[in-house]
Amino acid sequence: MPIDLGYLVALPLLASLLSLIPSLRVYTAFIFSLLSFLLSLYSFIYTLMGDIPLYQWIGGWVAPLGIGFRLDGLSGFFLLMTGIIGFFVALYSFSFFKVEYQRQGKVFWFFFFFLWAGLNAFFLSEDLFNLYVVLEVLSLSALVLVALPGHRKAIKASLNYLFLSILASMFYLLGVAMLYANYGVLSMSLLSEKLAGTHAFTYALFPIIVALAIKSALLPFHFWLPPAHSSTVAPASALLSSLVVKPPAYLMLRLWLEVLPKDKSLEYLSIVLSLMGALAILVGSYYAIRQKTIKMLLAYSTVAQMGYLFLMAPLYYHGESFREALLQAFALQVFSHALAKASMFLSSGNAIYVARRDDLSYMPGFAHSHPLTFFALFFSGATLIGLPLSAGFVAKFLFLGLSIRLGFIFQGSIMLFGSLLASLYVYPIWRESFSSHPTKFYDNPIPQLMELSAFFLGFLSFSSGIVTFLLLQGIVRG
Amino acid sequence: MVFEVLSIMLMFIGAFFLLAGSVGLLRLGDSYSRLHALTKADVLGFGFIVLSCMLSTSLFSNWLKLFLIWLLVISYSALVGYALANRKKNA
Amino acid sequence: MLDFALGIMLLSSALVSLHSKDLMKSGVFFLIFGFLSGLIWVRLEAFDVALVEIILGSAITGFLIFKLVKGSKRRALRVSAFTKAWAGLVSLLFFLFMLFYLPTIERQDRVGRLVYENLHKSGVESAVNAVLLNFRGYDTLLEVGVITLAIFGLLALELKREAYHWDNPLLQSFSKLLLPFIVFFSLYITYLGTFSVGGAFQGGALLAGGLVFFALAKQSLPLKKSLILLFMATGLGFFSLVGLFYALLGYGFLTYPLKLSTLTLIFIELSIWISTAFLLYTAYKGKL
Amino acid sequence: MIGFYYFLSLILVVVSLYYFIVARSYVKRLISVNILGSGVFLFFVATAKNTTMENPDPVPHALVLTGIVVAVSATAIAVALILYLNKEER
Repeated sequence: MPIDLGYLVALPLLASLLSLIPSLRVYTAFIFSLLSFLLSLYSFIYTLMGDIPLYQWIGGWVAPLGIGFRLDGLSGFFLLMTGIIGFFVALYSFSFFKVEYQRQGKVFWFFFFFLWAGLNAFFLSEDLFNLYVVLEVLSLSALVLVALPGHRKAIKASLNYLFLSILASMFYLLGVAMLYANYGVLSMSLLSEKLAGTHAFTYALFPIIVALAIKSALLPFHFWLPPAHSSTVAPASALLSSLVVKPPAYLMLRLWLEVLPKDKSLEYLSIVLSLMGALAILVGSYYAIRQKTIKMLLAYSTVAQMGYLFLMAPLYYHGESFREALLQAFALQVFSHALAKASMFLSSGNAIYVARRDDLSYMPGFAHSHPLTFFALFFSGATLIGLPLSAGFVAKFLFLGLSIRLGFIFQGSIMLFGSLLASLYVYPIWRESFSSHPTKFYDNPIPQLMELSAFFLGFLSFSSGIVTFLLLQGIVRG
Repeated sequence: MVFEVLSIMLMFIGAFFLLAGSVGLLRLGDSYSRLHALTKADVLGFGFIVLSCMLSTSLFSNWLKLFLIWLLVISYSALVGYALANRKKNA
Repeated sequence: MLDFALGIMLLSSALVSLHSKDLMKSGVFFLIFGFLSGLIWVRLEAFDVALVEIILGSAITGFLIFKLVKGSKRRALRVSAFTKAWAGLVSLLFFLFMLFYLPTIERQDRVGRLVYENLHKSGVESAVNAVLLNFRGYDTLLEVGVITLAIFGLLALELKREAYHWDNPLLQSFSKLLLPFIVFFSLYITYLGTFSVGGAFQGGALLAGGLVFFALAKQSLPLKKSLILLFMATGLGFFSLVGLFYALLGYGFLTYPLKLSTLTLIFIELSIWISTAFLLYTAYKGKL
Repeated sequence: MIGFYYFLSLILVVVSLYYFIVARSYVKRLISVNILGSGVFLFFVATAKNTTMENPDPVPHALVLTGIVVAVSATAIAVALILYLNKEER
C-alpha cells in the first residue's frame, strides 16, 4: 500500500521545529530520527514489492502545472542510505553532544533534521526548479553545520563554501531558466519527451553541469571541501562528507540516463568529465596521502572517491544497453562510500575525543584500548579500498566489468590505480591505531553509544557486500 | 474635459519643480543647500503630480489614497532631511 | 525607448557598484540597482515581483550589506593579475557562448496557458499567487523552509555585535506614529494577494521594513523572546502541519479540496506573513 | 523589446561573474552574487513576457519570487559570517 511520500519531507521539517523547544529536544531527536529511518526503510521495501516508478503529483496538479514526487528503484535505494546514515549519526550525536560541544548540541538537531528533510526531498523530487530550492536547503544547512564550532577556521571555510554554493545555485538556475525558455516544461519526465531530436538543450546543459560539478567538489572546484569538512564537529562532517556531496552526482546521472538524448556535444562533455574525474582521483589521493591530520585526510579522500562517479561518465553515455548494471554499480559505489566515510569520520571523532589531538601521529593505539573503534576503522577502510566481500569491492567489480565490456580500458585502469592509492592513504590510519607500542596509551573510555554507532556503520558498509543482490533488487525492477 | 487639461498642466508644473530640484542638487556646492533643494523642490513637485493624479481619477478611494501618499511623502522627506543634516553635523 | 533608458541606467549602476573601490559607494549604487530592477519588473508587467524586489531584493538586502560596509577591510582577499586574466577570459567565453544561445529561444506560451485555464480551481484569483501557493505550493513550503533555516542559522552563530541604530527623539516618535499604519497596510497587502498584486511575502517584507524602522530608533518590541521565536517558526510549522493534515485526511500532501482551498490559502498566507516579517526583523537585529 | 532584456540579463550575468572572481573584499563578492541573481531573474521574467498571450506567464514570476527570497536568506547568512570574521580580526 503506497504511503504518501509527503511524510518523508514534512516529518523531518516538523522534527527540526520541535527540536527548538529545549524540554522536548532529546525526545523529538530520538523519536523522529527513528520514525524517519522507518519511513525510508518502508519506502525502500515498497520499491522491492510495489509497482514502481510511483508518481505522486502534489496538490493533484499533473506534470507541467504541478510538482511531482517520483519513487523508483534508485531513489528508494538512496532514501535507505540517507535513513541508515541519519539514524546512526543521530545515535552518535546523542552521547557526543553530552560529552563535548554542549552549546552547539542545542542547535545541532535543528540543522540535522533540516538536512535530512532536504536529502529526502532531493531524492524524491522530479521537478528541476524544485531541485534548485532543495539544493539551496542542503547547502545552507550544511553551511551552518560547518560554521557550528564557531572558531575562525570554521567560519572562513563556511564563508568560502557559501559563496561557491550560491554561485553554483545561480548557474543551475540559469540552466533551468534556459531549458524553460526553450521547452516550456520544468518536470524531468516531460522534458525527456520534448528533448528528443533537438539541440538547444546542449546550451542549457553547460551551466547545469558546471553547477553540479561545483556542488560535488569535482576537481577544479574542490578547494572548498577539505577545509569545510575537516573544521567542523565529527557528526556534522560525517553527514557532510557522506551525504551532502552525493545528490549533485545523483542528479547528473539521472539527467544523463533518463532525460538527455544522445548528442555529439554530450559525448565530448562525458570525455571532459571523465578526465576531470580521473584527475580528481589522482590529485585527491595524492593530497590525502600527504595529510598529517585524520580529518583533512578523510576530506581529501572524499574528493578522490567522488572522482569515481564522474570517471564513469562515458559509460553512462554509451552504456544505453547496460542501463540496469550501470545504475547498480553507481548506486553501490555511492552507498559504500557514504557508509564507510560516515563511520570513518565518527571513529575519527572518537579518536579526537580520546587523544584530544587531531594529527595522525598521535593516534592512540586503538587495537589495544578501544577494539570496537578500531574494527570500525578497519571495516570502513576496507570498503574504501574495495577489498573483497565489501560493497566497495562489488561496486568496483561491476564498474570494471562494464568498462571492459564497453571498451573503456582507461577508465578501468584509473579505477584500479585509484584503489591502490586509496590503500596508501588508509594504511597510515591502521598502522597508527594498530601500533604495538603507541606513543601514549589512552585508556579513558569512549561513551558506549559513540563507539557502537561508528562500528555498526562500518560493519554495515562491509557486510552489505554480501547482500547486494537483495539491496539492488529495487533498481533491477525499474 | 477641463479636468484632463488641468491635470496635464499640473503634471508639467510638477515635472518642472522636480527638474529644478535635481538641477539644484547638482549645481549647489554646499551639502546643506543641496539638502534644501532636494527636500523642498522635490516635495513641491511631487505635490503637484499627486494633485494632477487626483484630478484624473473619479473614484473617491483613489483620491483618498493619493492624499495619504502625499502626507507620507511630506513627513518622511522632512525626517530624512533632518536626519541627513543631523548626521552631517556630528560626523 | 523607455526600456533602453532603464536598461542603460541599470547597467551603469551595476558597473559602478561592482567597480568602485569605496564600499559605501558600491553599497549605495547597489540600492539604486535594486530600485531600478524593480522598475524594470514593472515595465515587464511583473508587478508582484516588482513589489518583492524593491522591498526584499534591494531595501532589506541593501540594509544587510550596509551593516558590513563600516566594519570590513577593503583588501581582505589577494587577487593576482593572473586571476584577473583568466576571469576575463572565462566571462568573455561565457558571453560568446550565451550569445549563440539567445536566438534559439522562440515565442511560445509555456505553462502559463494551463495556469489561466485552471485558475478557477485554485481558490485564488491572482495568477501568480495561485501558482505560488496552490499549483507549486511545495516550492513555497521549501522556500519558507530556506528563509527559516537561514535566520535560525544566523542566530545559531550567536553574533554578539550590536545592530546599527540611531536614537533620535524625532525618529522615535515618527516610527511610533507610523508603525500601526504599516502593520495595517501590510495586512491589507497580504489579503489583497488573493485578488490582485500582493501576497504573503510582499506583506511580510513590508512589515519587516516597518519593524526595522521601529527598531532603528533603538526601541525594542514589547514582545517576549519566546513569542518572537514562535512567530518566526509559524510560517514553516503551520504550512507543513496543514500539508500533513490534508495528507492524513486522505486528500494527499498539500492537496486542498476545492471548497476549503480559499480559507486554507488565506491562513497559510497569514502564517507566512507573520513569520517572514519577524524573520527579517531578527536578521536585522542579528540576535533575538 | 524582449530581445533587449535577454541581452541585458546576459550582460549582467557576465559582468557580475567577472567581478565575483576578481572581488577584493567579501562585501564586493556578495554584491556581485546578488547582481548575478538579478541577471538570472531578469532572464526568467523576460521569458515570462515572451508569450503569445496578452498577460504574461505567471509561472516564472512565482519562480523569481521564490528565487529572490532564497537569495535574501543566503545574503543574510553571508552577512552574519562576514561580520563574525570582521569582529574576530579586531
